[in-house]
Amino acid sequence: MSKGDTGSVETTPRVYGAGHKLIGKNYVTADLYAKVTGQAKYAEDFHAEGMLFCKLLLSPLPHARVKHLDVRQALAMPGVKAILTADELPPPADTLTDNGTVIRANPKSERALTMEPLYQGEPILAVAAVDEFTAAEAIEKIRIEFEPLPFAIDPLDTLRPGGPNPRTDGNIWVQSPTPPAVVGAPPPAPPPPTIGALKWTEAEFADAKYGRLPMGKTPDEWSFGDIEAGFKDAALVLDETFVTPDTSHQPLETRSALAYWQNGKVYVHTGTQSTAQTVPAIARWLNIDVSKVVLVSEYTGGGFGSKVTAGVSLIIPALLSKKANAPVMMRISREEETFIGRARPSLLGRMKVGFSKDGRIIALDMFVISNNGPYDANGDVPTSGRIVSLLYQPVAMRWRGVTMLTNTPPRSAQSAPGGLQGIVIMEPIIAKAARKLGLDQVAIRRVNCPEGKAPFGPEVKGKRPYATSAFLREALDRGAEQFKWSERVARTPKRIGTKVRGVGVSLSCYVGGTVGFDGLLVIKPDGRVNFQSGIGNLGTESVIDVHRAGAEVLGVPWEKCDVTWGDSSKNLPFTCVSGGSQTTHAMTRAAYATAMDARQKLKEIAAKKLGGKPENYDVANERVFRKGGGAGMTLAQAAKYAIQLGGIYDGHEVSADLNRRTKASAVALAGQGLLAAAKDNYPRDGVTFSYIASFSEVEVDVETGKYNIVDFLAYADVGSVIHPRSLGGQVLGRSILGIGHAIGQKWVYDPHYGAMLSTRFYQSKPPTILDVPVDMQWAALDIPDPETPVGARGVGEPPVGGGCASILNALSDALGDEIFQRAPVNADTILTSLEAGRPMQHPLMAHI
Amino acid sequence: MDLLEWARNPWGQNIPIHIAWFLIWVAAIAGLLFLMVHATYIRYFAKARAFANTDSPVVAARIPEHVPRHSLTARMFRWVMAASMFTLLFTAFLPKVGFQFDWVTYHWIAGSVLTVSILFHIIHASFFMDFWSIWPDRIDLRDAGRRILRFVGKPAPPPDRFAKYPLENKLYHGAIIAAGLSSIVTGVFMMFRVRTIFFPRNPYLFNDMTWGLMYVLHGLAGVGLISLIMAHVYFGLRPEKRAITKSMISGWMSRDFYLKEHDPARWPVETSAPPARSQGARTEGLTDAG
Amino acid sequence: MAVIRDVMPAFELVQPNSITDAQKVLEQQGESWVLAGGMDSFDWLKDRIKKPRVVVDLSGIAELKGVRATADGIEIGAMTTLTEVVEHAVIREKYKLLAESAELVASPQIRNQGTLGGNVSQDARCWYYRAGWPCYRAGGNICYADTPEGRNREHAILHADRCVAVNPSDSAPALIALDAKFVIRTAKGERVVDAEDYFIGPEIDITRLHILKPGDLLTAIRIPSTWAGARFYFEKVRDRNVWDFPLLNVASAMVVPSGSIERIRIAVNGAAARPLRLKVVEDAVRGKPPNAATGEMAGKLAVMGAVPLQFNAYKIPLMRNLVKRAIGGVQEATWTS
Amino acid sequence: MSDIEDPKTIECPPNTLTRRDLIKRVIVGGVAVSSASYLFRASTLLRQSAPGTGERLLTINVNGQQRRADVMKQETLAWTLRHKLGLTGTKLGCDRAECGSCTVLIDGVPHYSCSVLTHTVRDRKVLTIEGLASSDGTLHPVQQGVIDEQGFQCAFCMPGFIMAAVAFLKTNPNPTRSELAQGLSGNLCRCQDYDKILTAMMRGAENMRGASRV
Repeated sequence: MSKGDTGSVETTPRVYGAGHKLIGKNYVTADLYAKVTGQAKYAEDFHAEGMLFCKLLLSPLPHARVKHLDVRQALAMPGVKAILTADELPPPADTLTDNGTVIRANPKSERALTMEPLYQGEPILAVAAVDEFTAAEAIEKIRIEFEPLPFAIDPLDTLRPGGPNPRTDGNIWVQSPTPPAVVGAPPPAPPPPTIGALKWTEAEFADAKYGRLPMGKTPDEWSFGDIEAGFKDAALVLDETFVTPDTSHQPLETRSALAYWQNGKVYVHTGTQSTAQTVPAIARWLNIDVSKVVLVSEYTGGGFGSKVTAGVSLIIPALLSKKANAPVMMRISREEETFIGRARPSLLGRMKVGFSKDGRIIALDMFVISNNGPYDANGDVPTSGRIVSLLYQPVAMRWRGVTMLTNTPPRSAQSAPGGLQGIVIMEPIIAKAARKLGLDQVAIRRVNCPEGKAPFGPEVKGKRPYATSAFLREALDRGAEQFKWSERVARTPKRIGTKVRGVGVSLSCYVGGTVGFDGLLVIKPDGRVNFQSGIGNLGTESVIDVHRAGAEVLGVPWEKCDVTWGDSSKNLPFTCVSGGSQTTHAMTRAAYATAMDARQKLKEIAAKKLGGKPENYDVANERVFRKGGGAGMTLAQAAKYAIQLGGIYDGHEVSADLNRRTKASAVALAGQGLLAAAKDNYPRDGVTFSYIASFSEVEVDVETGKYNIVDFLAYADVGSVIHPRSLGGQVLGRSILGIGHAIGQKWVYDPHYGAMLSTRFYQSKPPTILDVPVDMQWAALDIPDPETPVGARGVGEPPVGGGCASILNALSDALGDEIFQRAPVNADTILTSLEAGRPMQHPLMAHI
Repeated sequence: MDLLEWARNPWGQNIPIHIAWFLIWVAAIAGLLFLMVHATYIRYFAKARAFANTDSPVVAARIPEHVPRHSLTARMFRWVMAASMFTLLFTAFLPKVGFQFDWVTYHWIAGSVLTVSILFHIIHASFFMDFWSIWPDRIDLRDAGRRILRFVGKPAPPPDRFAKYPLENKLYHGAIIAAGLSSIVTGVFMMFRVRTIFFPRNPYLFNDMTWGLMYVLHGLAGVGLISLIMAHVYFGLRPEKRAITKSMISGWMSRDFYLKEHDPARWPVETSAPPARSQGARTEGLTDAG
Repeated sequence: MAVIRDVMPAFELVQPNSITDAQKVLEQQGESWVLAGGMDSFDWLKDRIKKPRVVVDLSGIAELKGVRATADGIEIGAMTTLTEVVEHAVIREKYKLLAESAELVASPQIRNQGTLGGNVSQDARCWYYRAGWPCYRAGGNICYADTPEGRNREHAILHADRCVAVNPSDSAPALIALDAKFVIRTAKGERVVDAEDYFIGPEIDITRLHILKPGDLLTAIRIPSTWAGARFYFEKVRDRNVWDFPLLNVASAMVVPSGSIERIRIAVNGAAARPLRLKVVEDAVRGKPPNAATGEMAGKLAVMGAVPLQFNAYKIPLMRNLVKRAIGGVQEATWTS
Repeated sequence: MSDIEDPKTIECPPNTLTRRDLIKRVIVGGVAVSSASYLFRASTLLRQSAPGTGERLLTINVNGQQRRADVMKQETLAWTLRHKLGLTGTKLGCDRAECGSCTVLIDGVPHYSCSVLTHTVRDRKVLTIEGLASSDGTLHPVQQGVIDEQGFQCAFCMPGFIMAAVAFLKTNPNPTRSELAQGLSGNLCRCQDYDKILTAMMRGAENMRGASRV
């Protein structure tokens, strides 16, 4: 029962986007009406004549080889049209990058189907039939026998001397060096990684007995500064182990897909986090030319990183459709999604941290290993180190880590990959240090938090990279004020009856943007502006929001603007994927550049028609006109002239630096009006990050171990606000995604059979509406980032770590430091530890 | 109709989990049929049985009035074993036929008692008793042959009298050893699957298939014992066998019965010089209860 | 043969509109499945673990629905939805304990469809059993949860016998505390049993949580007026505040005329394969004041003989504390901010 | 859903479509076609499968219309709505009664349509998201509340939330945020936009009260 509306935080509503017409203002997104009336069509809502349904046969074993397979009985059933097995999959294709580099396909990477399943639930084959009922019956008529192989679901098990290997040839990826560049030739790509075996000694495992993460050899390591000296000078040194959970992304829309072939082209309907970038992915998986792929993805039911370029499983209906010569719908069930859908890797972390007496982190020794699943290595392990080094600005730091393969479902980036884990491993230590040093929790974070062009990570070419900007300290201060931090800290008593309250604060940050993508718009002869958007429509609304920046630059009222999205056949530009919070930053830059290109062309057209130089003209209020009054024309007229003029004005010629996909789209749209297409070439000094200060209060019942989150506030430093409502949705939504990691989300596995037990929501526990306060608070600084023309940074990931860590810190504030060593924290953890007076939960065991 | 019940283990492999319970009835009915057939045969068709009598009166005279047959320890073991065996059978099979009660505890306790008593018996029989007295010897086999020939009406010399135990008795003991030991050995391992005072629960001692077969063997031995014990009780109650049954309580049998059924040469009961063997006259004996 | 855990298999759907018809069908049809609200049944069917040839849907039987006043108390039809139970005026006024427990079941939509009869008759939620593994409860010869490495956070601390699954019902302990009677229609006729006798542990029948035999129907639940308006306490502890089954719950009814407990019934669920009526506790606290001290004593008494598994030791202090609160009460905490 | 023909009006699948037609139908209104192909496949199934046979054609009242469909005995209402009647606004998020995306109103009461057998709603009134706006296109006050506050993100859960809210607000037109949260607690949002959803639904409640006043 949420007590949220008692004792909530009262706030004065902030006004965003001062001095702007559209940027920072609320509006109704163009996709909302369809959503609210149920007309919005997600992949599974499409139907095709004679559509077949397909069902998958999943491996019951965590690692095995198919010994015997007999599908005759299934094929003989009336209504069964085709069966697809792994040997019918096209060979993995190499990737040709835009600069001509060929990236070799990794033969050991994941494929849609396999005869050597590497995790329980991995698809072996698929059956297409007239309906799901028949397809399911057919699956049960298939005789299949497996040869069990050694398996590991716990990264520590496979690291032990003589421990089982999750893959026949080892338990880690080994990357051999990139060959030297040849003059004239395109830059060489690193060869595909191979698999090796990493084992630690019994001696190195000694620590595990005491619940401390053993620290053996790791392939990756970096450092800056002198940590040994730091530890010597430190007033307090803490050495703590913390384990974060494996959590499925669980978007409510599973990765269902409909596919059919027409005129040699494959049409795929599926959810994705990028319309533009999923097309080449599909082409690669099917090993066909990009021009042969049409992707329809108008609406995507959530992604959180699991659908960055959709999922390789979509080739199953595509290939079955070819085989059965009929459209095939693959409805992925929730259980199937739990297996083939993605998940965040658990990180086991051990931190040795040296604090000065004022709380400054002068030395940090970080050690992490991840539970990666059997396929490609995720960036979580290396990223965790870089994020921690930026967010807490240690004077000296060493980072070591290794990504361990296991026989559990494949992982992928999940909102703040590595960031959440790094922050969640680090924050409880800072909270503990503050208590030991007698410092205020906000104060200790103030002295460590990044500011301005804050450096991060190790030196690259003799210099540490740094952020474009950071105003986190201001967010922290304003947040503390709005949350009434000091009042809550001072409030007594902390305990009434069996209830104890605690407050927690956490810093958080993540990458906030990339650069170098394209924008594309057409000013139509009717004066309307059409923005082409290659962004995926997964609910962040950036698919539409970012173009408000373009409209603002062009001085066009939003009512006169249209956005085209969700169908790769509709001539979309080269766009970033909506992952890593890059979209708002990258695509507002592209939109801005494109709008500037349009302005320039408008002025040139005006100069051509009305005389004078382009620079004598200005663009505003749907007109291009002579500065200081006089002759001018409407955008509608300018568009007509553009068509007459042709060439660069209507898209028959486009700038050479555009991506080939953008060029192709421009060519297709040429002649429809004034076509503007531009690449984001704006300079950027530093790497873009966004930041959040998170505050929370919890109320724990020490007799039941049950706790409620009483209040929550996230204060964001994400540059200029583009669309307050969708920003607020992101800030709080991703905060709760993080909170889920604190209050219950997890995987449970049976170690003997290597089988997942938590395949249902009531077992894996995504947060419900009653698990969070009924009125959560958010605010943003709205300080523009100096390194991007629109000033906006991304927001998706930064709130996640803070959401989780602030809850954990509030819990330790209420209960002390001797309760938990891993997340999530539930009644069982709290009660057993309170009984024993020390952390009782098996600290290192995976999937409990 | 499947004699075993199968299941699909978590890895989708088919494994037997136990026998089909209808075999309980099959065993019971088989036992019953045997009794009926045997009783009818004895009552109406059995031929008179003859032994070659070789005793000189001298020998007979040396036989005590009460021929000692079972020592006290042997008898105690025997009845403890009987009690635990019955407990095991009832706790095992009554729930399966609809009488539900908290059976597992009684079952494993009785099982433990049986196991201990059997261990004792093996040691006792091997070192403190005439171990071979319960195993068929050459004469048993020869006489078995002779009896069959006579049964089918072919000419054959009459068989000798029995040693301490009639051949049927020996064969029965063999069957009990087979069924009993298999249920005991499997039963001991099965105790790893339930909570007992002996060892921590660990169902993963063997792989699923081995466990499955173990449960099947336990079940088969169990239902086997149903028929065997039915037959055993039946014989125990038959009039011509009463003397033997009684001796299992009192420990001795009468000289007359001894001399009728047993060959002092093969089962000497007095320590003086071995009796001289001689061929000669014959006496009508009891019907053969084979 | 391969396994798939999706898509309901085909069955014949029979929709009788009287109990008698329902029974006829159940007698005629061999392996038939009785469908109440379906909130438990559909899991079994959609996972294709159970494949009945015939499903008998009771939703059309009017006589199984609604709350009726009886000479002594009320009778609730087994097919009455949990929402109706929660909202019923008389239940709220006199038997609030039941309303409180039903209100904490799953989610609003599930309460709109789930029935009282279904809630007390639902099957165990052990994740091994529900995965379709051949455990004792599924007719096999192993418990996967009680092994050296088995995951058993949500399993039993009391009365385990080979199987360590627990009963997940929230309304069951409330009905036991209210001394409810369960009306069962069998082939032989009608049979009325005490609430606590409706449930059975693995030692008696390891494959069922209740005494219903194939063909039997739970038709109604009668609540005597004996405990009307008594002092009630219900608490459920679960991970998420929606959907989740209880880690443990407790229900008590006390009559405290003059400072000391005159009559009491108390039950917990989630601790064993059946909801446990704590008679020992009842006897121990009778005549004592319902205060913290009595609660402490009661709590300690309640968990005597509890045996924790590797991951569920927390259930011992939890049960101890819940029983303590059910008798001694709990102090409401309110901060001014 | 005026673009959807009643399946019973289609006896067999139109197989004379040009490719362009097909693609158009696939992307826009392919539903009629699909229910046709469904009717076809259902009847073949009727011949082959023993269980689930018997009378399967039934009429259900959905969004005020009498709709006929051929429904297998084990078929859930969600499946019938989505695949037989083309009402795809009702989503399947888990198919196990634990996400709420498939929430529809049966006689005004919210149910998980993934867990209701279609054959059990024969004589009852089913209301889905498609039946909420009035025929002239005016949105239901709750739908309008979502527009006003830009509620929801990916919106896959939205139809379920809205249906639950519409029913709850009838019983409690003027709830606190907590009460409303209780009323909506049977619906899961994985974008975790709960705060904005509540704001939008509170606005919806306000709109409803406003509407009832006039």
